[in-house]
Amino acid sequence: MKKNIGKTRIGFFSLSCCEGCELAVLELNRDFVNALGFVEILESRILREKNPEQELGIAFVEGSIVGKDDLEKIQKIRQRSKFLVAMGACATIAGIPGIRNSLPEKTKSALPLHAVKKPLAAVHRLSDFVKVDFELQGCAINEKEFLKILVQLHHGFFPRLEEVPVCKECKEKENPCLLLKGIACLGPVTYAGCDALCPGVKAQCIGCRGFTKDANFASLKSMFKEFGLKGNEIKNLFTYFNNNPFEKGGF
Amino acid sequence: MNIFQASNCPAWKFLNDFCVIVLGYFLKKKNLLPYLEFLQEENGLQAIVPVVNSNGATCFEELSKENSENLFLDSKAFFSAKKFFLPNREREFLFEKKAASFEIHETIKHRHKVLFGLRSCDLHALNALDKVFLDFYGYDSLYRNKRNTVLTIGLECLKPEKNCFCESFGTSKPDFFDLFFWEKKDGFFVEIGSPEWEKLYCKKFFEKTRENRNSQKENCSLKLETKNIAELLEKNFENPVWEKESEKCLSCSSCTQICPTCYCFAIEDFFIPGTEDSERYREWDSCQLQQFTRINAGIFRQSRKSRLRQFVMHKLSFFRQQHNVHLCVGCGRCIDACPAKISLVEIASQIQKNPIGAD
Amino acid sequence: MHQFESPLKPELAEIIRVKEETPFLKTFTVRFLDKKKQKQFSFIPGKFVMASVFGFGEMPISISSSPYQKDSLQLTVNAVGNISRQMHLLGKGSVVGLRGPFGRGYPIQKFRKKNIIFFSGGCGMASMRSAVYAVNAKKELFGKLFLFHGCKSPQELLFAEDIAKWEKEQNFNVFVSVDKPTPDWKGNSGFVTDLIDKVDFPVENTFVLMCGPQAMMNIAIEKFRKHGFKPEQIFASLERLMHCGIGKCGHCNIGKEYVCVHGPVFSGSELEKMHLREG
Amino acid sequence: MHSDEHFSLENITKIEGHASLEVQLKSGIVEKCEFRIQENHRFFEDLAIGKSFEEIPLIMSRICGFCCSSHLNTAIEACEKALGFEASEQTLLLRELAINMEFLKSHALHLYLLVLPDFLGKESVLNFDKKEHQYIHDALDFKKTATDTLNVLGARAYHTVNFRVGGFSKFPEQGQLDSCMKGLEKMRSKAFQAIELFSKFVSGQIFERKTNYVGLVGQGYCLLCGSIQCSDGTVIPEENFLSHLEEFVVPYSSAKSAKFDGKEFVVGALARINLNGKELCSDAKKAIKDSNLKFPNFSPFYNNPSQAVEMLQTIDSSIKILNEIKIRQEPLQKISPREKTGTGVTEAPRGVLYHSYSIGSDGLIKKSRIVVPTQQNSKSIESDLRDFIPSLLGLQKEKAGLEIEKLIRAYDPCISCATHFLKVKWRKS
Ligand SMILES: Cc1cc2nc3c(=O)[nH]c(=O)nc-3n(C[C@H](O)[C@H](O)[C@H](O)COP(=O)(O)OP(=O)(O)OC[C@H]3O[C@@H](n4cnc5c(N)ncnc54)[C@H](O)[C@@H]3O)c2cc1C
Ligand code: SF4
Ligand code: SF4
Ligand code: SF4
Repeated sequence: MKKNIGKTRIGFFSLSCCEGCELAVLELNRDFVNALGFVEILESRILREKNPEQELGIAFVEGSIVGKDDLEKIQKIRQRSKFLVAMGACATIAGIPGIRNSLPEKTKSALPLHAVKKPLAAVHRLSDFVKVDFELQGCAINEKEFLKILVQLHHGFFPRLEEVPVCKECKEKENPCLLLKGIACLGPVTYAGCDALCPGVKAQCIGCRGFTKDANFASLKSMFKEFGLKGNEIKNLFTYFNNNPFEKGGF
Repeated sequence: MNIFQASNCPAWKFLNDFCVIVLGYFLKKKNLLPYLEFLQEENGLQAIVPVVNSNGATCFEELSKENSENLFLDSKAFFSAKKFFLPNREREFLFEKKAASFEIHETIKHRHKVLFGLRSCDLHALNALDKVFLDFYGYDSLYRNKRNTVLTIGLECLKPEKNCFCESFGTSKPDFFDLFFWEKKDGFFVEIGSPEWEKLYCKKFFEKTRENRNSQKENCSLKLETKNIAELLEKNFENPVWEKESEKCLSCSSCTQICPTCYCFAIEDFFIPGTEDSERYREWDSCQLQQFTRINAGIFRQSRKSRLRQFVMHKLSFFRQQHNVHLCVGCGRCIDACPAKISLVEIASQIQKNPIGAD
Repeated sequence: MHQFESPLKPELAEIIRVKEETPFLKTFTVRFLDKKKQKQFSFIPGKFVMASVFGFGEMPISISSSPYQKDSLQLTVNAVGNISRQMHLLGKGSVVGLRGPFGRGYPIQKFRKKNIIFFSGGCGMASMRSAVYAVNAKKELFGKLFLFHGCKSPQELLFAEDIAKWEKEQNFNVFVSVDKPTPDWKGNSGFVTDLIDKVDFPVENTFVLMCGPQAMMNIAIEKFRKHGFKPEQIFASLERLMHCGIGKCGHCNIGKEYVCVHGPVFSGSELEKMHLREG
Repeated sequence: MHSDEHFSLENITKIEGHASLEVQLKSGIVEKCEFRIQENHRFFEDLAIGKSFEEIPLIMSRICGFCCSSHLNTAIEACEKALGFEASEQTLLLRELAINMEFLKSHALHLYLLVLPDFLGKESVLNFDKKEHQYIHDALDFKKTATDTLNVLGARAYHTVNFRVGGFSKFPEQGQLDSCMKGLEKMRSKAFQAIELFSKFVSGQIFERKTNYVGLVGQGYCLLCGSIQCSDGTVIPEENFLSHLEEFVVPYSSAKSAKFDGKEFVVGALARINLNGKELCSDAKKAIKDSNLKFPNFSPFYNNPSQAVEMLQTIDSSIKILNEIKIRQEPLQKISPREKTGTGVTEAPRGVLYHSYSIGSDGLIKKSRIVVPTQQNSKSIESDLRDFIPSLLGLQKEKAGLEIEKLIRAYDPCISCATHFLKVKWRKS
């Protein structure tokens, strides 16, 4: 007989970010209230006044690691949670704060880094420092995907990132392909899960869900060159969100 | 099975192929939309028509007040009507937890539809899908139930597009339809293809005619020699062309998503939030993705080369060996859709030019 | 309009016994809740069922019990991923879904009066056990029997009791090898494929049945061929990803074959024509 | 709380971002009061350098999750001004609609989820009992109406994607907008209730402190454009904002503070109604009267009912826009770059928001400058606390702490935004 699984204890944490991902969770609306039936939000700086540190089933962490205090914080969170889910582009691919890593050397060295209390040389995603069990991609995350993995983890199913590019969902949505019109789109190298949001409104995918491991950058880049994009334009596009120092799709 | 068997019957084929005068009616162009609306309102069918969608792509949608102005009849739709038989996401079962056990509810949901505007290649594509889902080691009920409640109205193609090569597969001549509309000056010659057609009959709009169905279709400029292609490719499994072409490939899976005959799907279970009940879904999958062959021991088709090869070989060789038809109907959609401009015609003809083991 | 019952619909079955074989392998004895279904259920060794753990998914699992065992069937499951790990958490009385049997099993009928070599590696032993049981039950009909089995460590030896029993039987030559032996391991060590060169077995009138990791089978087939076996004498069971089990979903496609309906057991001559190494 | 006390509130919760407070009391007088913003810098002003103007809005949207649309639209406005581009009327209307919805969403979340628990004496919304659950539903309903509309406008509620420099990559469909209108109309009665609810909480409040209020004033209750007005009578055009602003570094905080013409000032909902209350829609005015709210008002706590009034205001002005608009699909304008600086000033939910970019002839950003509301308010928060804390003497410590947090929360400080824009010179000791 299956045991009664009880409520899953979760916490939300944010490092350096805009906190939009935690808000995006509220997009579940009624489903959010219903979810409170099987999860218990033990920690959330936005929703809770008192946040004593306790053992957690799942820690959802947004934001990237900018300084050593972020690092210490995430290490502590890791220690006391069974699962750690990185949430949003900042936490999974260094995201917008990580543009700092991709700045030209001159600008980078002139940055007033001392404004960060204990600065790190680069902005990092979580998995550079701690074990991350699952990455919820996107800027901001897709709330339906959040619910899906919350439910799966609650039941003991370990979700895994599948190597599916945005183009798959783009085709399902029946959008006209932008690459065919000569517009540079990162869909073929970006993880799906957003329902091809941007191509759906005729805007190119800018890679907020991170690059797939299977990505063929060489082919895409040479395609962009054929479209007439200049070197720095291609670089800007590839480093819109994908700025993690260890993995930047060739930049 | 309700699909009219006679369309496969040799006598019927003979009649159709060699007699110029066929039984049929005439429908005026201006009556087309009223006719489709009639089918929707009077005959209670859900009319699916090719339209330009809000993003500017051509695809099949249910006819409605909003999109009736956007009817697209110039050429084949960019997105095929495959989704009405194999939706990209479809619930198979609901497993309801009942005490220690479960109750299984099967999804049986389908509306009687009429699909208008299928081109000859689309009709042949349906036939290929039928082979897999109606009689290949059993049937698939989700497909079968849908297939049995869909009536098809084909539409003649006058001007093939740049990447069309249906003639190479002999799929330029329509087969397997309930009605087929041949383009005529200010109207259509309506050919009857199955006994089901009566459900589509409308006295108000169908006129008796002396017209014939003579086709004015232009020939495709793109050609592929398909004789023995299956055997040739099988021998050229290690041809360097695969490696060369796959360097361009983005593995975006657009080709398989858009192909009217690609049918591979994945099955997944999901819990319904807050309950012990779960649902089983089926979703399009694609041989272009690594996960397609991932098992505990590893990924069988890890390289881009082997995945691209699987696509082309399945189309032109494997399926042919299984079912005696090609899994390609020459619609050219995969060539249209490929951002890297990879073309299976190009690959096949390169291999034809430079086969390995030619002796 | 007439509705068609879905061939994808699982039948409910109850777990009546769970046996822990090795740290990662458990054997589940299951019985259909529907008595009629249980009665009708018959299979040829090598065939598999699709087992559902509701909410987690469905996976192909070979039947590891004897085809002559009528009141229940056994599934030996390796905990590798989501569904299989969840299955391991289920106990007696839990309800799972089963569909099948599917595929083509070992053509045991053809082997009458012939010698048989059972060759398995790792949890390939699961489907092999069923074949051994089937043959062993009517031993008088067959020639000499050989069993080769390899696993990583003595700890991971599957069906140790069965193997011990077979070892004692007459006319049954059992060879077990472990890759990494422990000090107390008395049997063979090294890859099981190495045994092919060491053991004497007849080639004439002998059939080889094979199940295990593809890398092992590739080597084994090569070696058996070197010893003079013709492709028709070899039968191997392949593993591929399967979602439907009825030749529709496309995952297990290799060339013109679908492993789920044309296999999982293929003869050596079929295997030669298949694209097994795609890279 | 004693008259001599040193205390600090670490990690103030239920606000957007990371902040803390340190207070030193001596003989009943506040000697030290430091409102510390503790977020790490993300250097948005520097990140912009070298990016093309087309990319800027989407990057700036990520400054803050609470007011992403405001940052996005302000950045677009700044870029378009630099490029000398005038957006179509339809585009402007839809942008205004987006800002209105941003207000509704942000105010509703702040009031119901962050402020309300204080007044109901609950630790968190998560501890609300059955009866109070209705408030959560109300909050989510307001938010849903707003984000549904934002979804229609921008494809995603947070960090919308199709607002672009030059217009929209794709305009929403008329049918979808019509259904947004229905949703908004349904929420009107709830908005009246909200005003009543939140004005009840301040009815006994006597604390007030006269200060300067700054906001956009122009045609109607304007949020997108207008001229900057200060309650001392100064009126300046948007572009000149920075020259009147004096920014200075406070050593204990990672964000700068600011003064307007040398005086500290307040921006936000209260400032807007104080300055521009006459332009509120008639129903909002009526609701103010019905719930006995008095404007102009000098109590920081009145920021909360002001936000509630603005919720009704934004619903009504959105309905007006939706009534007017008939969508025509216009292609996205391709703009050729020119060398110039452009400034965009809008009202964000928390107050005046300023973006300015210098674009080079190659279309790349050369210089950028951003001033956010919380940064402007931080000086006032401290001054308010200086005046407020002595009135809490004799209260239990915990209670006093709660009162202090209430006041801070009333400002709806948005810390995420506040920190990212300064080059702080830290004193090396
Ligand atoms: C004909 C046949 C008979 C079989 N008989 C048996 C049997 O008798 N007993 C038995 O134990 N097994 C048998 N199998 C194998 C069994 O079907 C699989 O082990 C089972 O499907 C695993 O399912 P799962 O959900 O537990 O694993 P999955 O979760 O599907 O994982 C399978 C493997 O893929 C890896 N994986 C999956 N997704 C990812 C990803 N995104 N990234 C990285 N890695 C990933 C996992 O780590 C794991 O190793 C048989 C298979 C076939 C085809
Ligand atoms: S528009 Fe982008 S995401 Fe969509 S199919 Fe084309 S390349 Fe892929
Ligand atoms: S299309 Fe690309 S940029 Fe847009 S939401 Fe999806 S992954 Fe992000
Ligand atoms: S393979 Fe390409 S040309 Fe052939 S049917 Fe599919 S999409 Fe059309």
